[in-house]
Amino acid sequence: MVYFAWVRERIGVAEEEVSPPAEVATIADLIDWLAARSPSHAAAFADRDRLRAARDQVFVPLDAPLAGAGEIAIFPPVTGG
Amino acid sequence: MVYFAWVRERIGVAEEEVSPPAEVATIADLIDWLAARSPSHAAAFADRDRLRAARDQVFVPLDAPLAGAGEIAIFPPVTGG
Amino acid sequence: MIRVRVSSAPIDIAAEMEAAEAEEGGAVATFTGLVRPDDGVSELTLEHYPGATERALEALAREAVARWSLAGATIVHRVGPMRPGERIVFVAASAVHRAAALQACAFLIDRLKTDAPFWKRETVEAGHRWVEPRAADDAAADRWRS
Amino acid sequence: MIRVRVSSAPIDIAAEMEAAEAEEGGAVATFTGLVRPDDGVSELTLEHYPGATERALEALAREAVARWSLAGATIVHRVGPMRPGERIVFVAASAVHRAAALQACAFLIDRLKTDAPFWKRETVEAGHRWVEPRAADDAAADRWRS
Repeated sequence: MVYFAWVRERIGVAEEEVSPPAEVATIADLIDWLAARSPSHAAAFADRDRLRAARDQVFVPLDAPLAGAGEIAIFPPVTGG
Repeated sequence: MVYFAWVRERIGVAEEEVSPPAEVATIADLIDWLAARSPSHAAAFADRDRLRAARDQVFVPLDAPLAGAGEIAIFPPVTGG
Repeated sequence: MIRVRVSSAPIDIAAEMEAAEAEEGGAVATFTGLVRPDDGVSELTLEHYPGATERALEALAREAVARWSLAGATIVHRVGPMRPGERIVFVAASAVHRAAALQACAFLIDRLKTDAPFWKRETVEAGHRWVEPRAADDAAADRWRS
Repeated sequence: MIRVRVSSAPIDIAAEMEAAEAEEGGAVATFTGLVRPDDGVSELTLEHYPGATERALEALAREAVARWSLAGATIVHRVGPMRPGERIVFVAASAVHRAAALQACAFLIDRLKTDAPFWKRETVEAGHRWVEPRAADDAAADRWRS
């Protein structure tokens, strides 16, 4: 997992290794599973509408399957440029 | 009178003083009057659709009145930029 | 602020950009037109109508500033002979938001093509020829009139 | 040619312009975004997603080149801390005709705002705050999808 911006700040780490159980099939499932594990994850993921994701560095919707991805990123809507 | 681009080249001078008679009321009249005075003016003004004009440095249509202007310019459509 | 200049000196992009960026904007859009090295043209000469040119460019810059509430507008046009690769024209629009800067920049160059008294003459092997106006330029300028 | 760079070094406009002008185009449109000195912001910090950012910018530049037959596309984005007046982003599009350069330039900056993983954090007297996305940015990016 990699986190950016205020998601990273609320969780308190920029990256972490996780091993979710088999029933965690989508990125949304993964977010639910992480939020149940710690208050800081729960705080970071409280407002699901303000979260975006990337799977192996490519933007995907939250309902995208994990599909054996090596790297999942969770972050707020982007504000560059 | 001031001339630019191929209008200037065909007439052979960049500027000239003219004193048209009172019945020359518009820029188009002035062009007709000049074309009748010399072959080089006639050649420069042969294709009326390709002529543009300015009166005292402001673009005007060919049928604009002379209105006592100090400087009339005749030139081709512009091609800057 | 409005910056308009017609000069036979090469256009100094770095200096012009610095001035455009110094405006209280945050967004700067620019357009640069260069002499293209096509058709065997060895030299391009820009003729203009001194006095009337500056007046036309200033009116254009002022219209852009009013229409898009710009922080600044720049029009620099070179005249005289120039070689392939050299800059003919540089326009810049500075604004608080990018949409205003981008639109005003397109407006400035589109309208300059039809509203300012410049004429291009190409030097080719056989002599020289005057560049003909393009219908596309009239159409591009017309879309800003409404 | 495509030039994409993400760096914490200040953006060198003169060098980027020179590269964009060296393309076989004749028309170069650019957009520069600067840190605005408003709202009492003393510093702006750009965070990004290394690897994914470059991939997103390259995809964007490639799409612009294909869509408008560009001679070249440049996207340079600064990351890390920067002060009011400094450049955040520079994009350039080089083409044979100005309409292509102007449209591609607007496309590049509009889509960059929504498609590339950058996040802005403002340092203010009370601490810092993350910049919220603007609905206008989504609308601007959407107009290029069709």
